[in-house]
Amino acid sequence: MNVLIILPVILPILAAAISTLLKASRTSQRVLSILAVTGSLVASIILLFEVKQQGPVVSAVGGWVAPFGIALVADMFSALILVVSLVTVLSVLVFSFGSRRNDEMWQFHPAFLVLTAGVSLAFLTGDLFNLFVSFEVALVASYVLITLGSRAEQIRNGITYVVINIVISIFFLTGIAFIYAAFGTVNFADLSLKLGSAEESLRIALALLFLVIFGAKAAMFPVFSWLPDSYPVARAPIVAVFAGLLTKMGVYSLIRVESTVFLGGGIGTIVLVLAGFTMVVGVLGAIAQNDVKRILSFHIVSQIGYMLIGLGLFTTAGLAASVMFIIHQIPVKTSLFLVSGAIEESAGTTALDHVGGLRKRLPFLALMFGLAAASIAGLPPFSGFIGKLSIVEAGLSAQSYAIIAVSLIVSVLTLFSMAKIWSGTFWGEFETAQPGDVLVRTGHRTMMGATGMLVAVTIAIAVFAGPIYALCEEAAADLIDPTRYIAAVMGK
Amino acid sequence: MTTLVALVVAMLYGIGVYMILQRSLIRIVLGLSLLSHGANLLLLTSGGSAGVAAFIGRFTGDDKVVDPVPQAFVLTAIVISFAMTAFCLALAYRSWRLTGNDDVAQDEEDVRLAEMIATRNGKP
Amino acid sequence: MIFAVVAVAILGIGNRWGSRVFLVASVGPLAALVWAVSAASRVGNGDLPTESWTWVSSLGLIIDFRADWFSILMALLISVVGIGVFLYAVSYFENSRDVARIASALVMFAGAMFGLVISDNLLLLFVFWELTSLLSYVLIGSNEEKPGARVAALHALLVTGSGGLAMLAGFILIGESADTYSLSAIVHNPPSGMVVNVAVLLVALGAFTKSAQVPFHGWLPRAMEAPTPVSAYLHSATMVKAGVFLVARFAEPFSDTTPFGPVVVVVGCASMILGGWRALRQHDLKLLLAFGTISQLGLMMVLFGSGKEKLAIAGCVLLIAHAAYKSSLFLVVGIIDHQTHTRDIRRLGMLGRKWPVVAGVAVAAAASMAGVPPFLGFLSKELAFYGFLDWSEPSGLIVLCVVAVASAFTVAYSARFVWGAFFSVRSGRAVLDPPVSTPSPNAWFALSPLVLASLGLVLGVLPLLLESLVSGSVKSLGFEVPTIHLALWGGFNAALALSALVLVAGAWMFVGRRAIERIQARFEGVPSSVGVYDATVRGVLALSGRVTAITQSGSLRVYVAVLVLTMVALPSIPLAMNGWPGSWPSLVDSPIQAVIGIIMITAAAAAAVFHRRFASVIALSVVGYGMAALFVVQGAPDLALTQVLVETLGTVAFVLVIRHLPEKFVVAKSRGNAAAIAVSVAVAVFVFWFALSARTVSETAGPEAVVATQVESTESERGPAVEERTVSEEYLERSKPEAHGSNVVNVILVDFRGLDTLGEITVLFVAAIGIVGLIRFGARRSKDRTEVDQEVVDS
Amino acid sequence: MSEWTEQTNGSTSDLDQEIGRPSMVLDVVVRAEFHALLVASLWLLFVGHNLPGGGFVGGLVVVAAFGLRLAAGGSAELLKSLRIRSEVVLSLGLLVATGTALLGLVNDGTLLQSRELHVTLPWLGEIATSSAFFFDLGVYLVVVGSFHWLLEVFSEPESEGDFE
Repeated sequence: MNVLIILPVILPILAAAISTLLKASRTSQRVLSILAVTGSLVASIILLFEVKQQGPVVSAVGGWVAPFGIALVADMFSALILVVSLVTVLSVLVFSFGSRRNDEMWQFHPAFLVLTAGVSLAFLTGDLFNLFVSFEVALVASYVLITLGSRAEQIRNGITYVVINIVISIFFLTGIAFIYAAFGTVNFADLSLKLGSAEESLRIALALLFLVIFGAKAAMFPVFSWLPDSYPVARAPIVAVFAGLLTKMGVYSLIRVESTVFLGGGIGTIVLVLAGFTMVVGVLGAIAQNDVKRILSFHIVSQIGYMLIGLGLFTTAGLAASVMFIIHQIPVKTSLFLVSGAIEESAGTTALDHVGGLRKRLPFLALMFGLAAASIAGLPPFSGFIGKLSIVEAGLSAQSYAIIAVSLIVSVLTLFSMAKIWSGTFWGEFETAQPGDVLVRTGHRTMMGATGMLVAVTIAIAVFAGPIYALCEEAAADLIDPTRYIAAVMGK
Repeated sequence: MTTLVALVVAMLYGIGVYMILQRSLIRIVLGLSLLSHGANLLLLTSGGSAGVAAFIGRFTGDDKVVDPVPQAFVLTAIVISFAMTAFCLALAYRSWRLTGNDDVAQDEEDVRLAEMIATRNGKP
Repeated sequence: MIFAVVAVAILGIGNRWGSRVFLVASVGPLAALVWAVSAASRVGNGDLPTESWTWVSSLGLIIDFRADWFSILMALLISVVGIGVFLYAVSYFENSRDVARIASALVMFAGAMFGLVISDNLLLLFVFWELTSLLSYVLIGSNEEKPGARVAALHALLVTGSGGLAMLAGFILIGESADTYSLSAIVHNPPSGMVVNVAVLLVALGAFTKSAQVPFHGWLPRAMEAPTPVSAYLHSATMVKAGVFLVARFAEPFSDTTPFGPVVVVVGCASMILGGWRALRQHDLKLLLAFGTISQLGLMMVLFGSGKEKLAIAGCVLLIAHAAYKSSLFLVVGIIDHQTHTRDIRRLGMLGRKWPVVAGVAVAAAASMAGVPPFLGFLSKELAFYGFLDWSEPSGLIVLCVVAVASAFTVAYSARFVWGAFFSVRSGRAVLDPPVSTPSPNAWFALSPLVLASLGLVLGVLPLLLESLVSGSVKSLGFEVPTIHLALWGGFNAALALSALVLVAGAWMFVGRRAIERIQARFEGVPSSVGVYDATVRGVLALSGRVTAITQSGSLRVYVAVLVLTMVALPSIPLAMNGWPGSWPSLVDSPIQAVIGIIMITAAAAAAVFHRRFASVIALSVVGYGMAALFVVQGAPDLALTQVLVETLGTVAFVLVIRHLPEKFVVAKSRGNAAAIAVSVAVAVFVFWFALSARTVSETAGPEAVVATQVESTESERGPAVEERTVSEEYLERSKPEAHGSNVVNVILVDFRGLDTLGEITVLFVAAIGIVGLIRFGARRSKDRTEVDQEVVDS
Repeated sequence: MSEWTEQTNGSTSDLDQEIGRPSMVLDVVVRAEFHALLVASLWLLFVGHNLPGGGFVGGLVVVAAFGLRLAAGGSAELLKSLRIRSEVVLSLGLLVATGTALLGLVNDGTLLQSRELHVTLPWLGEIATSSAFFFDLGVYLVVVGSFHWLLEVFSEPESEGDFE
């Protein structure tokens, strides 16, 4: 049943094409988007079960077996992240229906669908050049989405976003050129075999180059500054999906390439140092900000650091922790941005100085924020706690005490800035940026429902953390030792 | 790849980066184009040096056939980089319509914060 | 479980029932009480009730509950005080809005606290531990419109939260060493070693923050912003005892082999003295009690942390006594506050005549606190002195002196509390502000404090009732205890003499309080815990501002420079180790290549230096056509064709856009230009170097040894000469027979690697949509916005 | 081909003057060349599997033809050059390409599986190609649609000011 693996990529593209033809009718566009994303989600869930039963599932596109053709590979790591991502995408889509109509210019749907396709392809591909293409697909869609509406600050910060990402992409291409020059192949599994016999210094140099390339996409220190400047200017549903997916795409690729291809690469210490700086600088940036969206954007950076720890440790427990952390982060971060979107729509702004006392007016929203914020701060018994616990356990058992100490301090600071949002937005004297009371518009329930759904997902992740973590361990085992992956791809 | 091609690639990268480090968006876009050219050339020559084009039946066993795979990569990359260039141009156009120039401005919130820090440090 | 259900039910009932939801809420602690009693009977029969579910087993996170006497003791405190506080809250919150939230948070808190004391898994314990911190945050901040409450809530959360995280690290280190997270297993068979030494200190840190020990105590007085029932429940009777609970559990197994015991005792002593000393000068009744709590918790820390069985007995009795008297005192303050709207003893006084019952309760509770016979407080103090006198080492004597002094402080502030609130005539008359109105509290309001205070009396007179509970508890802490006999009267001995001495000294201090206040005034300048915390927060804020100002310049140029430099710098480290590539490829493939290359470099440089936009664009297109020419030389006709067409269209697009823009670029400022050049040179060198290195390695990795002259041939014969077929060779072979095309590049594009092409046209598709949107729809935006706003108004 | 390129390049350089002021002679020449280019592009599309060409190059040649029309007659002329709306062409192209891909999926469960085809064309005779041709056709349409659309919007006269 290799059909499944392609559906999350091809369905959204197909729907995007039709969606453009249907641009006159918003309703049919909506129905189409929902159908495509739901279809992809169902396919990915079935895929997850298949992977669980029989190990990595491979589809040779066009029937050309790797390394000759492009192989699409779903192993536990990709299948897990794909499912979580698509759930997130679905709720953001629903949220967007309730959001202000201005967001939903007809371009929104095709671009959103293409973004979904690009992200899915990035998770599924087993080929370095195809990964580049999938990044471009997702990124160009994100360029369209971030500037959708053409407001002045969108254009200004959109330029930063676009230019930085293009530069990164060009270096990605450069890296591919170096790899191809040295090894004559771009297939992950094939490369993994060939890199084993490669010269140490070149392997490390390539591993570091790709560390910076994917690290920059993921907003790793010191190449993160573009993110907090550009994300907050996009509208809520858009920045929510960016926050949930785009940087995680970078982290996914980083982990995939550094482990499956470079086999750890001997860059652990550098990764750990960068992870530490990423966490600290990100959270300090968050503390310095005064706007909900900006605070959350800096937290994206900070949390990327946590995900890198597992890669730096490069133990099964460490990678399992990273996978767990990514799985928890995608829905949580997205739901926080959805909350910020709902705040913006109801109170007119997300600047902490201009809102306050919303708990009494929007108790459900406050509850949703509280749950998601507690989760991201790593408070038990929420999903963030499981993620943090797994990282701390992995780090301490690998005797990397320093990075764990840093991560725990950062965790306190995260708590601090989440409390700052809570205290500034939901507590205090009632205040909004617009005259009168909060604005509860027709789409309010849709937005709340979508946010609630996503928060419910995060709680489900916490409740079923046992089985989910077992899957993460399985994913990590395949990352540490890619024999199964290689065998599945190369047909041996 | 020959030394000369490597040199051309390096120059394209260098000049491209230099132009990206300018304020005018049009220059930045020109720089990005140069950088893409450099990457494409590098990618193409990563398959080896010049040879006979890869058309079945047009070469014999003795001919050195050029590696077709990087060519396919580069073709894809050319189209993608065109799309990016065009998008940047549209951004430049919109930026000009909004601000009257094509300079890339600094992020206002960052500038505000930096000023706040500067004044706070200046006081004592 | 019951707690969660009740909490949700309360949220469901909402505010409709007003403060009566607390009656529903008390079902929670009532259930806990029933559980505790039934568990007690089972434990009495030698049976340890346990329950277990797995949550995340590979992380060691297992939901393990286990009841022993000590947990039952704690559970009893939680449930009895809980019921008292909830019943009391019905009156306290009589006229408040929004009580359902507080009620449900309180019930959840009771549940979390209950879970904490019965969990047998360290990680699970941590889960409940942090839950209590979180709920404490919510409850302290329930007066959310007061800035003070928000600050206090955050202070408590951050301090206890950080301590909790240190504790988590400690737990995990212990768990790793012991290979289990089961509390009972660890206590039974404690691990040791350097790591464990650090770990137990981290755990102690967590306990200190939770139990408001010096120097982390600052949050507790601040937390008095919370509604009084909350203070009574969380910040005197239960939550703050979590730290003591943990110390008690860890003391016996770890006090001999690790620095755990001494550290706890020292910190406890410091807290005792400081808390008592500060309590002596408070005017706010709640603050007075809060500092008193710090002092008492310090004493408990010392009693349990010493790891001596007799002191542990005293500790257990003190736990019970303290819960009873401190909660009833808080509830009394709540009554005063509720009725008179002040808690300042400079404005209060003479309430005793008006409210004799309340005054009686206060006197009884305060007497228990001061250690006056026949109250339970006296018994606990007596037991403590008895235990210290048994401590043979000289350090025991020092601790004894500290305890005695602190106890004297306790006597003094107890007296000050009662006198200031109920009997002081002078302050009662010296009314600076309008006199406070004093409506009498109803009977229901006073019931809970009355019951709690009389518990102290009843148990003090009949300590027999506690015997099995206390001896069981001490046993379950790991001590070997023969049967204990608790009796109020232990005969004339040194302990009794000490008690009497302490009472006299305390009374003397109370009488001489003016003199003490003068001494205290001299210590004004000493930094307080609150001051340190505030300074830390300010420091973090300032630091974050500075760091962010550096990293977040908001300038695209800086970001690009950082990005590119990082990209260059990191891989250069291993490349540098390898050195400059040993062998160089041939200079050119053909002379024409050289000509094209030189033209391209010149044109690229020209594009960079031209000031006219148009000229730059034309120069760029020259580079593009040069690319096409190089493609032809390389043997890539498809590419050349595409490149020419794309370059042309690109130039058209450029020209179409720049026709709108000014003719010349704004001349760049010289500042930063040198840096830009340096960055560019670095990139150029890096790319050149890496390209050659990557290529060289591919050759050395091949089967044939590399001789400088063979470099070219190995490279060109990729394919037939190499034994193992490379991927690209396979394309050549399979293109015609299997994919039915002879243009291999095209076959790769549409067939072998069709997915790339699909992605590529998708890029083109979306880019077109986006560009059209940017150019065309921006102009219509303002109109759209008006429409939407109109709709909003309509709906 | 290079001759043509120079022409376009030359005309765009003074595009500002050209737009809205079509010259009669140029118009006739351009129209003639336009159709020649269309035929050429189709030829490139069909032989692409075996000779230089293919969907990209073919599509780009059509676009070059559009560029000529634009240069000759301004944006009004450009709009006339494609009867169907460009976004429709664009979407159809993507549909054809993904559709071909999916057909392979339905056929034998693999995406983008190709099989041999023989196509008979009016002037060019029978051409052996493969089902991948349809994929290439999709590429061709996407290129035509997107580039035409881009030329359209880039050459539009500016709408009145929305300086902020």
